[in-house]
Amino acid sequence: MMTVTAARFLLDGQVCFVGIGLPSEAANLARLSHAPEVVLIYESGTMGTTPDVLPLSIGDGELAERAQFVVSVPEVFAYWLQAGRVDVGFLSAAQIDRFGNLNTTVIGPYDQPDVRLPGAGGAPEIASSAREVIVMLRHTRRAFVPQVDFITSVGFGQAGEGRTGHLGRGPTLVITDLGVLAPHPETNELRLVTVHPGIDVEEVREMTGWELDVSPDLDVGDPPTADELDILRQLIARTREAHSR
Amino acid sequence: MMTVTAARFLLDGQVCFVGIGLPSEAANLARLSHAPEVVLIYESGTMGTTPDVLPLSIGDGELAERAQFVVSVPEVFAYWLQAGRVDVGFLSAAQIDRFGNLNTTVIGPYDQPDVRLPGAGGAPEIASSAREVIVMLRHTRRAFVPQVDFITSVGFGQAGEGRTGHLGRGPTLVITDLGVLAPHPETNELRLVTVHPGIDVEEVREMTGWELDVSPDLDVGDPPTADELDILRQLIARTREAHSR
Amino acid sequence: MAEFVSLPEAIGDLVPDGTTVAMEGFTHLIPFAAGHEVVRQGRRDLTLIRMTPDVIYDQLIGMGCARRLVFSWGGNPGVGSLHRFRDAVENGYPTPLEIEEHSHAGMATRYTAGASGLPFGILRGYLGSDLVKHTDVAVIDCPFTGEAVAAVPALRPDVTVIHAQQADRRGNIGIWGITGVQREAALAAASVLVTVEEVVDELVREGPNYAVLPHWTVTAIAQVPRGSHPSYSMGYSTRDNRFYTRWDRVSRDRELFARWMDAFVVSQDDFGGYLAAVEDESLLERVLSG
Amino acid sequence: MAEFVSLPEAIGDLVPDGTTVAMEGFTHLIPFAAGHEVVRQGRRDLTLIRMTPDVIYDQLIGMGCARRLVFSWGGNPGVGSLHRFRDAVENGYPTPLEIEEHSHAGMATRYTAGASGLPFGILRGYLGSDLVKHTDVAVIDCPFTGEAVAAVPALRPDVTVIHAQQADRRGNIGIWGITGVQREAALAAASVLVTVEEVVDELVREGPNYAVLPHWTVTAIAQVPRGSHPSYSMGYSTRDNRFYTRWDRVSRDRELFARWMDAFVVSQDDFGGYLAAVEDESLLERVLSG
Repeated sequence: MMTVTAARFLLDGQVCFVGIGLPSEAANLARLSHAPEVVLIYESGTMGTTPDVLPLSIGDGELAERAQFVVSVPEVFAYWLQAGRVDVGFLSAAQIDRFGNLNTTVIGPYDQPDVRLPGAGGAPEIASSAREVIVMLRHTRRAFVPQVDFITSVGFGQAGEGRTGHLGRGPTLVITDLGVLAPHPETNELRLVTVHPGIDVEEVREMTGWELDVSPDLDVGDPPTADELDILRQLIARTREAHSR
Repeated sequence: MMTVTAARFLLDGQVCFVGIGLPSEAANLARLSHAPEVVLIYESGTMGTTPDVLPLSIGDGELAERAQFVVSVPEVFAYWLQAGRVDVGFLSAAQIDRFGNLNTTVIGPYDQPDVRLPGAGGAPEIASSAREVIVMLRHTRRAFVPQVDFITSVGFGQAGEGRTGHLGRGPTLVITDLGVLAPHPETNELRLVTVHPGIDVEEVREMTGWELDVSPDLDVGDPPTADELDILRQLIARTREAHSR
Repeated sequence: MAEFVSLPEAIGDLVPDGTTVAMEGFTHLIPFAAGHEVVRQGRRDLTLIRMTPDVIYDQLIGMGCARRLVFSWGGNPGVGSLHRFRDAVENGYPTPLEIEEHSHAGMATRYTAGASGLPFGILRGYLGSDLVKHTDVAVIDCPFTGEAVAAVPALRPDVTVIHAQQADRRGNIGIWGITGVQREAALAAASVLVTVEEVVDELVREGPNYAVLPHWTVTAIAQVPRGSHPSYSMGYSTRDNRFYTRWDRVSRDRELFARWMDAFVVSQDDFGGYLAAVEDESLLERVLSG
Repeated sequence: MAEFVSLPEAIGDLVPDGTTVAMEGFTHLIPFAAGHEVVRQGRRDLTLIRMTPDVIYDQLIGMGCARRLVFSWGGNPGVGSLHRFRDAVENGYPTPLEIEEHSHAGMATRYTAGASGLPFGILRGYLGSDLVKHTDVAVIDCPFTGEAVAAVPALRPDVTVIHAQQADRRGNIGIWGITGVQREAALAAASVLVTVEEVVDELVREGPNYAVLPHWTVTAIAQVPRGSHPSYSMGYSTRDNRFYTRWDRVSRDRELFARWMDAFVVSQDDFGGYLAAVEDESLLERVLSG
């Protein structure tokens, strides 16, 4: 449902900066369904790539062979992301707070971490320079915290102060397995705008580490269509088959 | 004789940043005679090129087709010249002064020039970053002036103060149609170190716009060998034939 | 998204009077056809940007299209001076020409900064050169080592015009050989016009230094075979060296230049007419003999 | 000038204890063979640089070869954590590991500055991120517009190690596909070691993103077929995805990791031995079951 929901938000022709996992799944679902002209950029430098199976790593051969062109990593970040040519950047995180700040660095204090996470990667500049950011992560109390332990990639700032100096509008959507959150137009605080079918608002509140605000015009997402499920299943089947080789 | 003299100074395997005209002629003569492994870089981005005929322009197709690889112009200057990978840079000029400063910008005042010259091109950074610079120009009083009207590319500075902050050693040789000049080890002033066969020192003094100092161990250059002349004549013949098409 | 249009349309839409335009090309792939169309449409007050202004800029300047030139080397490659450029700078003929000049390294850094969305770029350059007294260069210190480096402002043309070998039907551009600073110039500009030798189903994707400009970075595409003449398009045409040599004589003389431009450019309907005209030696004879 | 040597020789000469070494590769062309040789030679106190430290750095860290890690993303691509890396950072096992971390954009800018002979590089980055409190980033103002941008210090490894597809007999390197930051890392380093799949008479000169490193920028070349396993070499091998998935279990457990490294790397004479060993499922079974 997360994948399908995210895919639906992508418009045909948009340029998407994609990471591995759910974002890659969603962007390719969009490409194979309603948005055939969506342009996929992976930070490995594969530009306009059309993978037949989902990559396990950001640098799979599949991505290079099926790319329109391939550039160096310095060029991806300088000429393409930093220059403002990316419409939608996908991010995930171990923690997200009420103002959409993301943590992929450490749980606990930086110098004595309880859990050392992989780190920043391309995220801080995607969060800053992509026109908008779609965050995808599972909805748990451990992930949705009042304040992240470490701001790896900024959303609307520690106090929701906003985005002065950034090229992009920041996290406009947070898509979880329970629903969709979006920043409040004035306060920048994330609030629930959509629940997935069969999900109860109380459940979402429970899974959120802060007093979750709910939009007055909350709606319920449409279940995946047969087409969407079909394309997705085939994509995942092809992928599993290819990677088990 | 200028060409042959310049060619002789190039060592096998050296990386040369080459411009059109005499430098290109000299570097290719060296490559076709004693220095087959000399690496020629033209500022158009053609790296390790081995033209069969001399290019009329810095961007002739011949240079790209016979290059080991071709890069963008920003890369030539940043990754290759600026990073200090060029052993010898060739320069010419409309004016040179006693301290090896070069003018390719204007004759007369900058805002009301008597003659507007082409300008800097790659010269200022070649003069600064190439390990050493070989200057080639015809020996006339109009060219060899006490002070250039405009320092486009610095040699040892307006007062011969030296080269603080530069990666390279500056103009170590000035090769003319009369002989060879080199900077005095203490004063940095250009003095005559070699005369071409049949050239009289007085003649050189006359053609120089300042009181020309002559090295105590002045020597007389060897005349071109039959081989050198032969290779050069063939190269020029091939070139004329190709460009008249 | 790239639109396929005619060259006159493209120039009409993208290069109005007063535009800041970069027609880039490093002796290879110089967009002559586009330059001629600018002349035919009688543009005025253009700011022309180019590392190596050559014959096409000599023609634009000589026809009075330009108010300002931003450049690093202005000559007729391998031949000598650009006499119309010199006449404009030395004598203000036909109109005065403001100049802003840099080194090649500086211009390349400025385009790269523009393409990267940075307000400026840094390089080791200009040190000891009088250029610093006459152009826009700053010195900044490395915040870590204290070393001084040069800083130059980003270039952001209103429109960049380049000539390339191929476009596919969706408007992706394939370009190879000596590409100079064209990718950076295109990515630094607000809009991009590309003239191409050929429109193909599939880009060839080979050749030295092969690069792609995706359709979503290109504004307009016009097909103009041999549109780089007397420059060349690797894989399609060779450089007309004789033309460059002969240009020296034409551009030396104000009247001869005017007659030449009228006969070969202004009075021609399009670039095809020009290409036919340059094949016709007798026309050149008539023009030379006045 | 590039010398053809054996891998043990090359590592012996170019990677002594305490070296600052960048073994770069962006999931493609990762120099595993070179990393294993470093382990076999028992190096200590290395400073390891890498944008995306993955399994090979997990192995080096787990074997106690490293004192410090400079990086931007440390994980097992598509699988999860690098457990040896985590154990070193979280518990100082087997030895404490200092870390200096950046964003990808920052690391790419640092390598590019190193390759360009600049003391620092600039980017729009780090804004609003807590990284600035823990790493080497400065903010400088544009001397023309006053805009603030981030500055990061150049990276200059003592030695950069990369794996490429081909070398010709004179030592020119041909590399294509996803090349990440390898060219910049090589051009930024004091010396460069390249392991290659094949030595050929003529480089193929085609393939996406094809690039050449000329012989005069390379210090040493060692031929190691499949030297990137479990990563891949486009045109020569495919990625061993199953290996990466299985690595998660091996690296979770200190003793299992030690047994695995001993069986597959330390007790093998060379990378050929390792390649044979990974083909042998029964060996893995024995190692897993202790």
